[in-house]
Amino acid sequence: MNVEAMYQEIILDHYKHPRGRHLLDAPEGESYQVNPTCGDEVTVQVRRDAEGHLHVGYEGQGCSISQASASVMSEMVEGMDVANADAVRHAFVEMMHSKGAGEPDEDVLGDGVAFIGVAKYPARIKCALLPWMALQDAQVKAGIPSGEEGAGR
Amino acid sequence: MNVEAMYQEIILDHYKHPRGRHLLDAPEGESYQVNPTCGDEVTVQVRRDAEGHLHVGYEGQGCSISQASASVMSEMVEGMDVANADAVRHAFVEMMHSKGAGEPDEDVLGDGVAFIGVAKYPARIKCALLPWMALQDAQVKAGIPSGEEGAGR
Amino acid sequence: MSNDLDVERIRQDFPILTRTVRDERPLVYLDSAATSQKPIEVLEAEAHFYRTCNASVHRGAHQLAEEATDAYEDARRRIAGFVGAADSDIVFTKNATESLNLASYAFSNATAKALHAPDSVDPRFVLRPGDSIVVSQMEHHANLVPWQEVCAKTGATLRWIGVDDEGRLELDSLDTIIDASTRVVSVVHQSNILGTINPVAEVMQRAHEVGAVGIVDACQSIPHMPVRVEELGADLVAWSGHKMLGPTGIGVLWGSREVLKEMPPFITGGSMIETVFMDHSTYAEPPKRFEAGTPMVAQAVGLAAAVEYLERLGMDAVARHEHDLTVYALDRLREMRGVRIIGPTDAKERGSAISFVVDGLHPHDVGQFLDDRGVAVRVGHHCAWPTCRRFDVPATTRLSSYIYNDTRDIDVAITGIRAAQDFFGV
Amino acid sequence: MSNDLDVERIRQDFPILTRTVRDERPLVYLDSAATSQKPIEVLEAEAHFYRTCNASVHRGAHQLAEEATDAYEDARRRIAGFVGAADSDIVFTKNATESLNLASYAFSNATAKALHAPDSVDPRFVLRPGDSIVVSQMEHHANLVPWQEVCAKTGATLRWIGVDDEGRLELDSLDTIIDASTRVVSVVHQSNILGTINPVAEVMQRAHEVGAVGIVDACQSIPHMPVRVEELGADLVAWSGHKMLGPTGIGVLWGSREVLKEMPPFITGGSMIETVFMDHSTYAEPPKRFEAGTPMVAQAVGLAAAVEYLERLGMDAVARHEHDLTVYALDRLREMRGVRIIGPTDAKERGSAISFVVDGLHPHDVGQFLDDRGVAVRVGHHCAWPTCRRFDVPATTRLSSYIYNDTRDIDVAITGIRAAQDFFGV
Ligand SMILES: Cc1ncc(COP(=O)(O)O)c(C=O)c1O
Ligand SMILES: Cc1ncc(COP(=O)(O)O)c(C=O)c1O
Repeated sequence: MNVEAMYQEIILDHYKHPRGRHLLDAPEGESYQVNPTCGDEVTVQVRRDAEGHLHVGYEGQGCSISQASASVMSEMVEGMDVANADAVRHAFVEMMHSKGAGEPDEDVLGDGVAFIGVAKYPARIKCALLPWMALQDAQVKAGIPSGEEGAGR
Repeated sequence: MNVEAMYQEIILDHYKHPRGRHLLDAPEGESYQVNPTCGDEVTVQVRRDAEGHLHVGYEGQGCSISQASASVMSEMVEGMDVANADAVRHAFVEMMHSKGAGEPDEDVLGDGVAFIGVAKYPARIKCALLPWMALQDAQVKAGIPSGEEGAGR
Repeated sequence: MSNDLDVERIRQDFPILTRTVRDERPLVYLDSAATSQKPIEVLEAEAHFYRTCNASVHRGAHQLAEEATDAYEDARRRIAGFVGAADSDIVFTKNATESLNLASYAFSNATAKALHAPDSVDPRFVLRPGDSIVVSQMEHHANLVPWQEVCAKTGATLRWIGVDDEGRLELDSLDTIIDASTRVVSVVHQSNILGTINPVAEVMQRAHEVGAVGIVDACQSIPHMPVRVEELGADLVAWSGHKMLGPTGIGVLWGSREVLKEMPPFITGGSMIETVFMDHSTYAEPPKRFEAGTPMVAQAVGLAAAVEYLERLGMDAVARHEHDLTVYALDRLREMRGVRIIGPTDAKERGSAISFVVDGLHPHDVGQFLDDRGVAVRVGHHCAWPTCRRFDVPATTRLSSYIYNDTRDIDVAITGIRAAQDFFGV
Repeated sequence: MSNDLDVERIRQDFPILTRTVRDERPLVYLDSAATSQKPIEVLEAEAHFYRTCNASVHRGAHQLAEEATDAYEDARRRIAGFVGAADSDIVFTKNATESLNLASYAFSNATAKALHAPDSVDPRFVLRPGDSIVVSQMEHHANLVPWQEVCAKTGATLRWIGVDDEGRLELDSLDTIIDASTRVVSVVHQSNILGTINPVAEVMQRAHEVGAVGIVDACQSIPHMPVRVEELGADLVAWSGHKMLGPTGIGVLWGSREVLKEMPPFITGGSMIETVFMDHSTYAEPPKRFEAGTPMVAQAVGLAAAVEYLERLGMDAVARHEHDLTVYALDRLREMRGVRIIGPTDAKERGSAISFVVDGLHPHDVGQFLDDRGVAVRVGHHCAWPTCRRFDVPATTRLSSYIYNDTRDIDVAITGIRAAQDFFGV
């Protein structure tokens, strides 16, 4: 595995053309997360609509991995119901802790599977996880139930 | 060199039969010194009489080396003029830092030469020097000139 | 005697034990309560780290930095495992003294900050005149002086649990000494001078009854017996690596998550922060919050190797072996005329550090005779000066054994003590 | 290029430099500003200590303890000699971060004690609201966060000397920033992020004009150039062993005798005391007063071996070698399109740590490409986050060389940067 394999096309594409990058009008919860090692920053906001669907806004600055991950996250969970969004997040976190072994489920993770290579680089795992940690924390702050409140650090 | 050689007869004799062990009536200076490693303690007092002679009192508790050294010190410098007392002290300190090499001058050091073997045991050098450090410090406190004020630590 | 440990086999792992001292006497090392010797594995683990993956941890994005970080965090995990803890509750320090200062500074730092910004700190660490801090009369200076300092900085009062003639804590007074004013209780698990093993869980329970933070100095217990930190009942537990076969320069503070989380930082700087601006900063979560600067990486790796060595022997076997040696040494010493043991005279609830005084002989002189016979023991106040005063002795001589000692070592020591008595005619 | 050092010869002393990383790429280590690699001599010195004379220092009366004490104090003497200091003015710590905290805690501890017993401390360390502490905008967190903490604990105000676009201190403002309210001035000698070498003697002189205590963070200078501590004009100077070929787990604080003598202790416990009673203690003279607990003995011995290694090379030669590499690297970087150096762009009064950013690329992504080519560099804020903000960059990539690097290492790094630019199409 070399570096070019880690930076899959999908990642570069999300990095250069981020999807859904905006802040919400009336967020119910917001979380600012930072990677103290490199200064990557991301703010994630959430709101749940009357039908129980999650709406996500974000902003940030940082490396290709953290910013592409935020874009992928927003694209995937936007409009999902909470249980499904949680499932996606769990799957993503698990993949990132897999050290690059295992077979990520494309049905669950969609473009997220592109990050499997990143899991081989411990220093970058934090980058990829940053927006997802922010999502979880924002949900907690919004009082939107999630399977693992408080485990967000 | 073995331990029996270090504990010369003179040292044991001074330890078992300390000379001049008493406190002065009207000390001009007093110093309490302690060896923080083992708790050896000695208090030395000095006074100078009208003829410029030094009078020394002491008290203490501790190992054979520190207590014998105090006894030898008192016996040697009691009644000496300050310059001579300083010379003895210098010679003693120098001998203790000689690592057991060199030939101590018995004319200057008297019974003090018995401590030459102690100079080979770094942990005991402090014991032997303790009363002499107290003597110097007591002189400083009494305002009795000495060649090396303040170097007493 | 004991078959718990194969001492001959073990000694081969400790090259220093084959050397001679003074006039070609074989070294008899009975000073492990001061610091233990290190097996080759520990030296090799450190050297291996430097030769293969030395780099800055937690900061770099290159392969070396990844490997160094893994080595450091693996070490944390293994050391945590040794005491039954979660790795995130293990803080690395340079020695137990720093660990105990880290704990004590939580109070003085919070108190000082509260003067200017009361809401910036957890009130449980803020002390006021009238508050009390409780230690015991058998503390090592490392668990006494820092609390004296906290009192000087906050106006709190220091109290202590006394020690009886047998060298046991006077627990009858526990409920009066630890009272509603008490904010901290910090006691030693196993005394380094008396050898006493204290029922710390009982003391910690009383501390918690009155809402105090409970701290245990486990410097002399964790190297010598199986200890699961949580069973001590404390909020914080401190110990050193160098007394348990590990390198110099590394210590540990274990803390309950809940207390660590609220503790203000001690040493501050890089790696312990979350964000830094010129005029303010926010801090990382534990354990990082307490590990400022470049850590003792190689030393953590070395300590992990030490822990593996001990695990291979089995801490139960280590404790049994030491117990047998303690029984033997106490018996030999009790047989001697003119020898007084300072500390429990029987081996129940006591470790292998045995202090004694010899009538008519200063400990320094006893030590000299032992040294002459190749026996390395400690003489002095053992950094527990107030304990010496309690027993009205200026100092003691202390034998302390470990996994590489056997009864022959004790015999050589006993012969040396006799020789000193003969020489001084006492 | 330079013939000051025989790099090929030197590299043989560093086993780690022969390893490969990632897909069998030879390791190109350009991260020495984070931590240096260690020559075999250093590992052997440590192992030799453990194998031959490991024991508790300053406390034991047996031969091993004597030898261990000699080894430790010899190390102090040799390290003192390396910076032209008296050995009694050298305090061992675990790292530079502890050294700087030792300095900063002198102020917060004295201030807290003065509340309860004003006469117990030297007033020069007592701070009040209205007092100011001055640092610079290019400090490592280790020389910033501790002073923020002192301010939070004492009510003093933090000020800082700005940094200009070239990465130099704005010295024009020196006389207004350091004024009669200033009680402490603490600045870095050589910036770890910008590479700037600051005229610290000038800053220290201004500090002394207003009666402030002057402190220099020499972490990045002492490893890389000849430094005689007294010539820095400071009262206290801090640095680390691991950045100058020494082991992890050891740092140094040098202090002028006069200031050390009046400084209250920081970490307290055994070995730093004179007498101890249950309710009060008195303290030993420096340096012991500041070395509580079992010290980093093997690490001091290792650092002494590192210092000898550097002395054999000659610090003048080391500095010239690094200067030549810096000139080379700056030239190569300046030639590149889209590369902006953060810090002085010419090699005058600057060290070999070179930070840069690449247009359109995040430093983390640059670092990844370098890593892929075997080049170990640091990416991030380098524990100088406010400095990054000053230059409006989230982070930088930093190349930092040492005695074992040559121009080929720089070339590999440059190729890696180009590859990243190509891959990302910037
Ligand atoms: C300028 C500067 N100051 C302080 C430090 C802190 O040193 P350490 O991490 O060894 O405590 C460093 C290194 O990280 C540094 O480069
Ligand atoms: C009971 C006890 N507490 C604390 C300490 C201090 O440990 P260290 O010197 O490793 O900091 C020691 C050892 O000297 C000890 O025996």
